[in-house]
Amino acid sequence: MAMVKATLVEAINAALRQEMERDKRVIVIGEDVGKDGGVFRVTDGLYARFGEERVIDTPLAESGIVGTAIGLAVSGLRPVAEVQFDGFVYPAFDQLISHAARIRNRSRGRFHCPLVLRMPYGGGIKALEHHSEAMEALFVHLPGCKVVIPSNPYDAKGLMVSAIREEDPVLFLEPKKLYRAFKQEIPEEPYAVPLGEARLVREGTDVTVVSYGNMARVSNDAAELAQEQGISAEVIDLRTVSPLDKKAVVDSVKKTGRAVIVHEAPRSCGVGAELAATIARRAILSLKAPMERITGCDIITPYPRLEDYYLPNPKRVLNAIKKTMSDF
Amino acid sequence: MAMVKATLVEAINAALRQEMERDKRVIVIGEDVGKDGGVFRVTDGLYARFGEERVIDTPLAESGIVGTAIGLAVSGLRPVAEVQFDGFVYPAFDQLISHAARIRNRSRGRFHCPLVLRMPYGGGIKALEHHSEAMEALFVHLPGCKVVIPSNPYDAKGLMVSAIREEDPVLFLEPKKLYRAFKQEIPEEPYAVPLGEARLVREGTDVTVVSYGNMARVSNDAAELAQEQGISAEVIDLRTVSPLDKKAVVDSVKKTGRAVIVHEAPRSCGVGAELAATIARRAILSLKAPMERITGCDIITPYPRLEDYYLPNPKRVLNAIKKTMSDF
Amino acid sequence: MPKKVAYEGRVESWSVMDKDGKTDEKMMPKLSKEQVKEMLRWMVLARVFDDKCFKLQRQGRMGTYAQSTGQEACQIPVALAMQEQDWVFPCFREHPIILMRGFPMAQYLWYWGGDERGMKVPEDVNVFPVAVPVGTQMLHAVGYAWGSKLQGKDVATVTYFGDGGTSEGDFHEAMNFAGVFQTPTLFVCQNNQWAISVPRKKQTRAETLAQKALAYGFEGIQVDGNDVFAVYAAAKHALDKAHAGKGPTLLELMTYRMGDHTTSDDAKKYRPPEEIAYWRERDPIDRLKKYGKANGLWDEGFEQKCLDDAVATVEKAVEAYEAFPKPEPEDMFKYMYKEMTMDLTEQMAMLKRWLDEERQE
Amino acid sequence: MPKKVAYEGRVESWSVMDKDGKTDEKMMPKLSKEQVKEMLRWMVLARVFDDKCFKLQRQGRMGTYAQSTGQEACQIPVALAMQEQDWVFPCFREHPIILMRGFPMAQYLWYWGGDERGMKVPEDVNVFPVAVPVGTQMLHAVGYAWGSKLQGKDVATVTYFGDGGTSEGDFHEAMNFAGVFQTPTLFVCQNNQWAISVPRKKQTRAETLAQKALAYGFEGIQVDGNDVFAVYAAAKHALDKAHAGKGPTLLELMTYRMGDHTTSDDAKKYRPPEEIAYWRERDPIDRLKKYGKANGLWDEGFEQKCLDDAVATVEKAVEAYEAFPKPEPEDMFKYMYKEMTMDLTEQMAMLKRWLDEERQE
Ligand SMILES: Cc1ncc(C[n+]2csc(CCOP(=O)(O)OP(=O)(O)O)c2C)c(N)n1
Ligand SMILES: Cc1ncc(C[n+]2csc(CCOP(=O)(O)OP(=O)(O)O)c2C)c(N)n1
Ligand SMILES: [Mg+2]
Ligand SMILES: [Mg+2]
Repeated sequence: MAMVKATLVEAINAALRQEMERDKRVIVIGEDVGKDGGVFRVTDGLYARFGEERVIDTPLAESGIVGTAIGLAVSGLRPVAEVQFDGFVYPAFDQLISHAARIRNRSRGRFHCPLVLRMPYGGGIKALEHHSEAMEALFVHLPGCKVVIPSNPYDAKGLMVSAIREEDPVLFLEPKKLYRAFKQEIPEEPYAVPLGEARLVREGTDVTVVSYGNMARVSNDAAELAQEQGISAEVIDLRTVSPLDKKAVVDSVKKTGRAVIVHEAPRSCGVGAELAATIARRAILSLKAPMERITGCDIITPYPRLEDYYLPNPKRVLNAIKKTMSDF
Repeated sequence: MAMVKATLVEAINAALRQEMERDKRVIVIGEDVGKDGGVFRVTDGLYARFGEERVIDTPLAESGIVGTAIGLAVSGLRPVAEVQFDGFVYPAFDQLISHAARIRNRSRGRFHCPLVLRMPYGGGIKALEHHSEAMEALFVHLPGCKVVIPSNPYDAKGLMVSAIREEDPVLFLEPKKLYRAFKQEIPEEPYAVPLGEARLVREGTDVTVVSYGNMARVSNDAAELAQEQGISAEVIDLRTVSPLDKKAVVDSVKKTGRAVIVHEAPRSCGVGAELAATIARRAILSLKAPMERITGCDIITPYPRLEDYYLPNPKRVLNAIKKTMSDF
Repeated sequence: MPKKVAYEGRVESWSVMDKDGKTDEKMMPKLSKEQVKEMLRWMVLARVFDDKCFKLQRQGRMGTYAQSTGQEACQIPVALAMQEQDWVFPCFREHPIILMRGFPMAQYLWYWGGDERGMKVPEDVNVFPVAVPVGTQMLHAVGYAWGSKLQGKDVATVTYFGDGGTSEGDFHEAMNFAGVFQTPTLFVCQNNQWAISVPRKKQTRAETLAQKALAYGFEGIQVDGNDVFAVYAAAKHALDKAHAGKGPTLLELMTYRMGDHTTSDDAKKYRPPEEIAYWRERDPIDRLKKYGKANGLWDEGFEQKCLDDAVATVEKAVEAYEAFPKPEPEDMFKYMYKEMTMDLTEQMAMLKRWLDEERQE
Repeated sequence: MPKKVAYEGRVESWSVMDKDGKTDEKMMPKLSKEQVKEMLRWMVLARVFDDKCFKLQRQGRMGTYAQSTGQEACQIPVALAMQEQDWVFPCFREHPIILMRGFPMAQYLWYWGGDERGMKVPEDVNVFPVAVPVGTQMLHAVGYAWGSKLQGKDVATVTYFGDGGTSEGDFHEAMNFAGVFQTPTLFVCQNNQWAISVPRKKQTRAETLAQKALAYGFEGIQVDGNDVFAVYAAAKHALDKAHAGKGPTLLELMTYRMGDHTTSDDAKKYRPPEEIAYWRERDPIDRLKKYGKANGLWDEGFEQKCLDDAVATVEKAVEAYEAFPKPEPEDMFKYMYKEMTMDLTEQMAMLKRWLDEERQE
């Protein structure tokens, strides 16, 4: 299989292009996705390649984008819609929750909504207010959508291919911080990474670190630091937070007996809470120490000057790892 | 102090009326809150008493209601706005999350938003789709609002008084099932029940049952059944889910060593997850058995015919209580 | 260079038949005798259905229900004007058009009886599920029309909403997308003068609702919504445009909600009786009956037969509705995704255990 | 009974000064010589400020910034037309009016430098914080105006948004509430022809944006937005109405975004150079300069002084901006609620521990 080096942006772009070539029902809509190629250039070149009937700039209206995308999907197309930044998904919340997520159930399977909603996700790029949010828990809590958050180009491409081929709505959250952070060898051809399966980033025996998105990288960096200190950390990258691969997490914690959960979203009722509750239910007898949650605080994502304080970093995760090493 | 018997509807109505009498900045806005007195009659009589300048029917637009209420609040009024049903808060989500919840922080205290957003909440009344939701976790996860869910007339009145006197936005979720379920003796005069303090409904020694809203009543019923079987359950009614009175919960679990958490909202990333994670962190050494979460499932709230299967009931809670009694 | 006129817009008001059933021949749309009779049959059926549902609710045999009585002429002629491949995206008061588009009546009752299977729309019925959140369905209609256009299919969509529905942000976004992408969409606003207790004039300061179309660069027409002929003419005009690739149209149908908002409402709290009396004189079925009789289309025997047939149809549907077996709890899980997730499988098993335990005790 | 006209609406287009600075005397608003000079001074200051911010961003001394160059005449005359007690509810491109309303320049820079303290608006400055989510701020302006009216205060609100902003549902809801409650609100749409890469004609099918006001039953006017006199006249007209209790007005100011969307954008990807050249000839500052010179209001010395003063003011502000101490991490917690909750207190302590640990290593 031919391999190419690609950034996360390029990987997603390739997935979009190849799926659009494979399946002419796939179309791209959103603000500035056309000639401009999206504000992060994720849809770059698609307008030139597929024309204005398949790569469509919409008016500036997120509820309109998602609401019409539902109609587009039901009419037989497979829209890949973009919300320009994570912080602007809220106007579309009602259409997502009340309709996209419910049409299959409401019609007992008669209608369904194969919609991919992409959006740049998370912090770390020192952006303006509302441009650094992490709101995945909302869509884990209210059911009916799947939620993907890749941490590297390989997964990103394969997950995007799967997302487009899904028969149900998928929120595809793209960590901004990773868009161009590094390149990775990925297959040139299309390939699918299944939704709902965590990836074992690194095997370890002492403690399990569970994370996703940019925080999966932060966690891995922390694991490396821990290694230097003689602690063997197993790192799990969830890749999709809905469905959650609880089995992978529970099995790992049963093995290591310790757990650190890392995400950048606010703490209360976050994905970390669900994971901790799940571990406490299913692996409590294996636990050798209290679990640690390293997350965003329950505050408004700060502006650039304070952002570094807010976002979890490898040192913070390392300290949590070390904390779990002092057993009960 | 003179006492009156009141339903939950009457208790909230009295709080609104008395606060409007006390403070002429308090106004009521929403769909059908005027002559009609609200679809559940919670604002009954206020239009006649205070006139159309203080009890105002708005156009049918939830984002408009919350968005203008923010402006009203900043201009010096204290709006109590109504969203007609829990399921219709989503169109207002952006205004709540991006503005009401942030104005104080965004302006470093220069502006703030003393807004109460009331809405009929939860299931159990066999209503149409979207009329039986439980979405409190969204507002626990994304910070900046306080979230109140009373379980009885006494608390409802006192919490509403506090909510109106708060300087920050409060979501006031009124369990529909309890609106007219029973009457309770409450003081005729205004009184405040502080936000953020759980109520000990019933002392017990074997297991802690934590809940709120209608589920606090279900939990108490379960505790009574448990009593018959010789199990002494302590029941905690959180009353506000943001802020969460974690101390009350943790202290109780430290005492009983067992925990059952009950809510009607979906399970994943719900308030129950946060509580379980908190207990697992702070009281793990006291735990004698795995915690149980009795919650809604991660599905769309079913229509009336299936609703009874969905909603937690005393038997279900009792079974969970019994399960926690088989120790590790 | 001084003040110039940058834009001028206007809205027409259409009516064909007066309250006594007299028509304006110049305005009268082409309709066969059989078509007119068909309209009467369906309007009577819709009325009988509505009465029955109201009673079922009152008897505790059905859940909350939103009556359509008085608004039949806003719907039946539109169904008649639609092509077979066209779709309806309803709100929640569109029983007449939903039934006329072929939705099985008994199944439709399941929905109002609180059973999701009621909205498992049959494959050959081009109707989207009832939308409860006000204002949200129009975007789906626009998206569907847009998608059909992109796929080169000749499909128009018709979406319904009330006067209140025009205040929601989604109405605005739907109208705007329809204008920009020139989707073949007919927006039907049933202006029944009330949104629960809020009167039309408090809903918006605009003199007409039809003029809202001007904000999106397309045509809006105000129509007598209790006049089957005017509604038919306007719908035909709009749908012909849509099928000819000439984009969307907004119709404001002036009508009246004769009943309460729903069976949970008590309109006496906020509505003057004179107003109801005024509109009762303009009942759309009565007007069509007068027209039919005056024009020798039918006699009282025909009217009676319409009624008898309707009663029989509705009674049969109610029987089938009530004979339908209860849904299974598993259904709550099975349609969340194409395939059940591991979590849902576990939760379904958990629920089954709970139910078993509950049954045991 | 046939087709009647149910509604007719129109939108005027106002302009006073042509691109060479020649004015139409009949349309010319009353302005003292000093007021005209004040406008020039502020416009030059705004332009210098804008250039400087652009450079600061490019030098890594500031964050993402949205330039206002070319749109000064949409803002400065409006500030002049406002009464002292009136409020501005801006979007994110309103530096000129925000500064002219008295916002301290150095503090305003903190905001764009990524520091929340930048939006701790001084008590005596009637400006609401910058709103980043497009379309959301108009509702606050309407609510504030409504609240002032209910409290019997004579306050009008002015809210800014772009051509793109008119597509959001919140625009619709804000306009509708303003119409229904007749709030003293001036809606200022800066139609700068682009919403990032989306041209005005793809944003809506409406011929003008001003006509959107017709949907809400109030006045909309299209105005040459690069003409200080036309903008002043229209704003004065609208604000007089507002203060007289005659409700809201929408102004569509025809202008052009001369720069990129923000410092993160590259407009060359989507905009033809001819278009920029066309608008450069209509630069609002140049036009006012021509007018001033032709009418003996000032000479080149005055213009130079405006520029020199502006440069000095901006440099001083930048110095203060850069001298400002870093914010404390505690600030992230302290303003979530009036009083910190127990959870936040704990989380703040936790964060402090983390930071201590991080510093140690
Ligand atoms: C988003 C939303 N808000 C509130 C409601 C509650 N509600 C149901 S119908 C209705 C009034 C609708 O009025 P209108 O659009 O005129 O339709 P009509 O009922 O008159 O047919 C309201 C407020 C809802 N269903 N959805
Ligand atoms: C709700 C929302 N969606 C998307 C964005 C990203 N965004 C910022 S500005 C902008 C274009 C705004 O265009 P317009 O309203 O014409 O204002 P202009 O930038 O031209 O001044 C977009 C899409 C946003 N800030 N908010
Ligand atoms: Mg209505
Ligand atoms: Mg613009």
